[in-house]
Amino acid sequence: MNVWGEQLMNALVIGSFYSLIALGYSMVYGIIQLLNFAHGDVYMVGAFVGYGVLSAMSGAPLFVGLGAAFLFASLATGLLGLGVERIAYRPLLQSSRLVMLITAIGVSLVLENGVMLALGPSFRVMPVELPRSGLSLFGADVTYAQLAIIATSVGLMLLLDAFVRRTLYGKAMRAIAVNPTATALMGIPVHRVIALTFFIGSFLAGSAGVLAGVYYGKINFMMGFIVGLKAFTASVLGGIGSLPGAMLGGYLLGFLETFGAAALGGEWKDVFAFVILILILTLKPTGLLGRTGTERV
Amino acid sequence: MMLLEVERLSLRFGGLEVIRDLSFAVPAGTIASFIGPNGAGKTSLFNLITGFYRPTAGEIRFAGERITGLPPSAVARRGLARTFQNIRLFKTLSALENVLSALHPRTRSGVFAALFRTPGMRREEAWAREEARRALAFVGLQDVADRSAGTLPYGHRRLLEIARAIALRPKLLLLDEPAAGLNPAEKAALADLIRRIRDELEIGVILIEHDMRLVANVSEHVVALSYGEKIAEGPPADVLRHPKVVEAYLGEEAVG
Amino acid sequence: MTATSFRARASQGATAGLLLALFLFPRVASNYWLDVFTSAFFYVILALGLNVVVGFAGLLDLGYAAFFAIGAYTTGILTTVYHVPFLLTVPAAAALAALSGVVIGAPALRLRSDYLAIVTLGFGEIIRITAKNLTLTGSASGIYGIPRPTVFGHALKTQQDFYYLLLILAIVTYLAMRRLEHSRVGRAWKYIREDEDAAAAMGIDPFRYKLLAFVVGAVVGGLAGTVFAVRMTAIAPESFGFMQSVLILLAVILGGLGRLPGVVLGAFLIVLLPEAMREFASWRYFLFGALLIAMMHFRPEGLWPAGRRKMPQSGRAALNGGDGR
Amino acid sequence: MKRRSADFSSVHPAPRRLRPGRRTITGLALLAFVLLGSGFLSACGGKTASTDGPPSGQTAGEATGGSSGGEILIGVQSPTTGSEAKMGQDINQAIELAVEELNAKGGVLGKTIKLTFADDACDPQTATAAANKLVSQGVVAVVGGYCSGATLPATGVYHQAGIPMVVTAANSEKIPAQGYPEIFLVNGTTKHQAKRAAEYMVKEQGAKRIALVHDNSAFARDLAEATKQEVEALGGEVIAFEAVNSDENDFTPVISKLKSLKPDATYWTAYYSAGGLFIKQFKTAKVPGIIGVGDGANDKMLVAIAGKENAEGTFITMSPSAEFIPEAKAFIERYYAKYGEEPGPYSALSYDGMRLLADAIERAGSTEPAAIVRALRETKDFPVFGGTITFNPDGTIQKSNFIVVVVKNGEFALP
Repeated sequence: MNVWGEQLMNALVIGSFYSLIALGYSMVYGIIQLLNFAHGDVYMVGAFVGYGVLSAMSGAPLFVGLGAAFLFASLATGLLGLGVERIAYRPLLQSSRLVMLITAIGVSLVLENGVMLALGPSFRVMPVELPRSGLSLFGADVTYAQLAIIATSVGLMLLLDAFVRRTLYGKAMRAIAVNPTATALMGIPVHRVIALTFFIGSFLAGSAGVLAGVYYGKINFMMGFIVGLKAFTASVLGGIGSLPGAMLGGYLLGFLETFGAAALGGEWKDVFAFVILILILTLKPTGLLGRTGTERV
Repeated sequence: MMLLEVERLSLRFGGLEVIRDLSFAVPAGTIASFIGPNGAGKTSLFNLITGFYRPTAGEIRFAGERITGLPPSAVARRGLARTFQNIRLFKTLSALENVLSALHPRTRSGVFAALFRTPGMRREEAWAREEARRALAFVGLQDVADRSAGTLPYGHRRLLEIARAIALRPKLLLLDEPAAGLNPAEKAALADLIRRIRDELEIGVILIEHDMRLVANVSEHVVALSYGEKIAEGPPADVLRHPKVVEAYLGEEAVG
Repeated sequence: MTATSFRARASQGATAGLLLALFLFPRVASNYWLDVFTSAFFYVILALGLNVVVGFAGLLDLGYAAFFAIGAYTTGILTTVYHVPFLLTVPAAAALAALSGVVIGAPALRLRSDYLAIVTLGFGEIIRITAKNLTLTGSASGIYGIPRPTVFGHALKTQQDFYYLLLILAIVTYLAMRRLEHSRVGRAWKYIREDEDAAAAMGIDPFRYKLLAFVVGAVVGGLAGTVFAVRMTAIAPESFGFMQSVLILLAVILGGLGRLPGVVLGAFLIVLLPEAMREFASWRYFLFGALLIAMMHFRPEGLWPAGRRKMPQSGRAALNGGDGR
Repeated sequence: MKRRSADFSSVHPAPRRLRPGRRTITGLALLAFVLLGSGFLSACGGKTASTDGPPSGQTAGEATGGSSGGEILIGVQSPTTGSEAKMGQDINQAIELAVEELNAKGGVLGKTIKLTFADDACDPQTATAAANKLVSQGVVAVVGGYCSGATLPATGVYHQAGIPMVVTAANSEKIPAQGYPEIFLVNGTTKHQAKRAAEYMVKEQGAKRIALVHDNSAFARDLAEATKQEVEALGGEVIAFEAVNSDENDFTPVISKLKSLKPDATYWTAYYSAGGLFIKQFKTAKVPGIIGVGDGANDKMLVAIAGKENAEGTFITMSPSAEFIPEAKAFIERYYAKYGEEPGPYSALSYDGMRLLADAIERAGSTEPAAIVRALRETKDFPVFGGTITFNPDGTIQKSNFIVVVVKNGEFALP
């Protein structure tokens, strides 16, 4: 038996969730400097949509159901992201950061409590159970489910990376991040690119929501709050605005938290994460992979 | 005595060299001008002198004291006031309140004085208002003291910014394109005002200006910059005719 | 002008009438309504405290409940474990709140405004979770059996006692805030909020005044916490969570950032609305969220009608000017 | 130039003064909307409340003995909003059923019992307000109380008003420890439960190495600490005393640790939602030994969350729930007939608590709170489901009422 190996796997799984959500934070921040406080709740909505799909397809084979839930929930949350951007954020694009941030807090409250009002405050149990089977890697028990989650997450991140590097949209995204006005003057449809960014970010958070919902089996309307804050921590850790930074930050936070909790006791796990957040922000606000830009007048 | 001395100053943003190995000195009680085409680094130089930018290398001395690396508020407290190219007033506050901001370093009442309205605090407050009104009157804005700054006409806003800066009672005042957007009559009044600031208040002035007539008219010393380097320095008549200056300005309307 | 003086006199009359009504209220009100109004006064104090940070200085603090918690726990622990009389715990709580304001503010205030918001949120959570985990703070069950205080020989016991205590404290806080607003310090905050660079160019050290705003806000929050502890006689970490911070922030934003009567109105709204909607209690936070979004879109300067001449944009400015880097 | 504020002011340029009216009007309209809205809602609220009690803000009589005419007003405090809302509903329905039956038999002292409900939201602050509301309505006694954290400060309010409270579910040791003579607990306390859990693990299952896991909530931590004492008193060894954060879904750090310690039995003292996940991850990680949970996790959802396969064999220590008490069968049927659902875990206790209170008023021969307190104190062998009640001087019950059930085929069953 290999406890360290198992802790490592746990860290990788939880790090995958953090990374997927952190990407959305980072992309949105990179492009419009908004801390999308409601992003964690998009993850929660993803889990609930997945729950709905799985419930509706309860007769289907496990993998068909899971595949459908994954696709459907990711798309649905992507669309949710589009809607939120259109209704709540776009009219405020010219406002200050704080106006946007307070709006995002409002959106977060609306999403959480909207789900609560529609579906009730109690926990829902995912109608599928993942097989417990797995294999032994260097003496550590690893389930196939864990491996599948890590593989799916890494796959999504590679796809995103290719998209941002190779396509025109990706280039436009980076251009807007550098100078929105100039980009608009070049004839690039800034609003459409921003909307696409929200779509992709929300898509990733929604997919994380389904994966986490199925993996843990239990979902409720508040599940996105703490995870959202952690993912934000992860994106800051890696350097907000940087996509490789968000991925790195997610996994790094997963490790720090898992091993920190094992050493200090589970009750201090969140404190540990927030202390990391504060330390990074005050000591090296640009994070590990963030750009150091001069932001003076 | 030299009031402002700049020695081998450099500023780099990433790969971009904004100011390169710049040295010059301005004596006390002088009206000086920085000229140069757009992007020559004039405003960056202001930002370096007033502490908004930190130089990559070099040193700035003010009244004999090294001020390199001090934060803007500390530089201001040592007697260096400035205005901004794009007018930075406190828009929602009244003209008087705008000027009061400059009296901050010369007053001291804190939280406790405010909570208990100590007699000292009340005296200080009355004095500060009086002083602020004097500064407004100096630039001719005494009648708009209670109007909010954002609602003033453009020319008044320029003047208000100057009133605010002189209320600081600095030794040196840096004006960033004070004549931009003014009509000929207003420009003439501005030239007068600048001279009065020096003569009556004994404040040295450095201006960044594109209007060469104004530069020639008021300044006694001119520093010409191009691509972050000093290309000429001296009395206006010499500098404005300097071949490098003419070359730098070729194509720019300002020469004529 | 006659119109002006009439207006001023009318508003003075209204204020006096309102205060008289509030002082006479216990004669007619049931304990229940006394309790509701006492809570409202309490939120008035908290909102006025947070307003120094958010409204005056333009800094977004998402962890204000932490200072409130520090005050409450200081009084709770000192009175129950060390049997210190209530009044002696007050300066201790204020000092501790001020100290924690410096400790969290000094590094965080150099950050950009939105980062500051998140750091304060993290700080708030750290305080709550720490209170939940430590034995000293009674872990999750918190501290209970906090003795009722004796203030200048008068033992505060009944609902009425606390009603008057909080009413008076709320009025005192309000007057103090008004004096602060129109002082040299209050102006410095306004300058920084409107344009940090211009303020710095006038010799005002933005960092120093931001820190001062943070500390003043922390002290008010801490003092409110001490009163909270003796009023409730029991405190638990869940009273100091993120939603509490959001609630206080909502009060500040609803009424009008930086405008004192508006902040008071906001505090009353956040207490009275849920009481009025008890049957719809589960809608509470949903509506609060929707209200936040609507406010930011249509009226970021708050509900309180803009004054005749006084800074038509102050609310907006408070939000925008806080955009330091 | 990354100053957004600069952009902003260019969108809203200075000459706003030209149209000062519009903003003011929008503001007034919004304000009016909010105020009207609250007025409208409070009107609704008042009406709804008046069906089961006097409208708030209006006392039903004098502050004490406020049961004029042919009615006795009794307050019910429970959480009907927030995460524990279902528990509050179970409690309220059981009490309502008891009152309906009592009134059908002619009421108490010839008067009918009338209930007024107050929501404590399982939150200390709301609970204090709720208690004050009940006191101001003039209730002669209070039943209910689910969350210990919320019940604690509320008992202080009742104590000051001299009004008795029969606490039907909350069972933190801290409630009797306050020494308020007006407060009586019909549920066994933490100590009773800890003793039963330790007996089951150490004596009945022969476990020697015990792991205890709580979530730092008042209740769970107290239970874990009490269990540690009882286990050690019985000669067992507590090899792990761990806390988790129940807002989270991932307990693997703690579980991996347990796996390396190899406990004979693991006892989860916190609530069901996190408990179900804990069991799931515990079994998935193949930690050896039996696992059990305290009564905070006494909910069918435990099995659903853990998964049927994982939950199999889990033991649960609980207060006597109606379904495991043979003589409660009729109660379950009546409850089902009235509400169309099974009683909740604390329904039977609440039903009994209300009956006990009615009995005490009858014995007191008065609705004077002080007389009711005396009568409650003198309660002797009052028959309840699964036993009888006699109070200790501190207001706790003398005989433990805790039972152990085990998950069999996904259902709770007596072992």
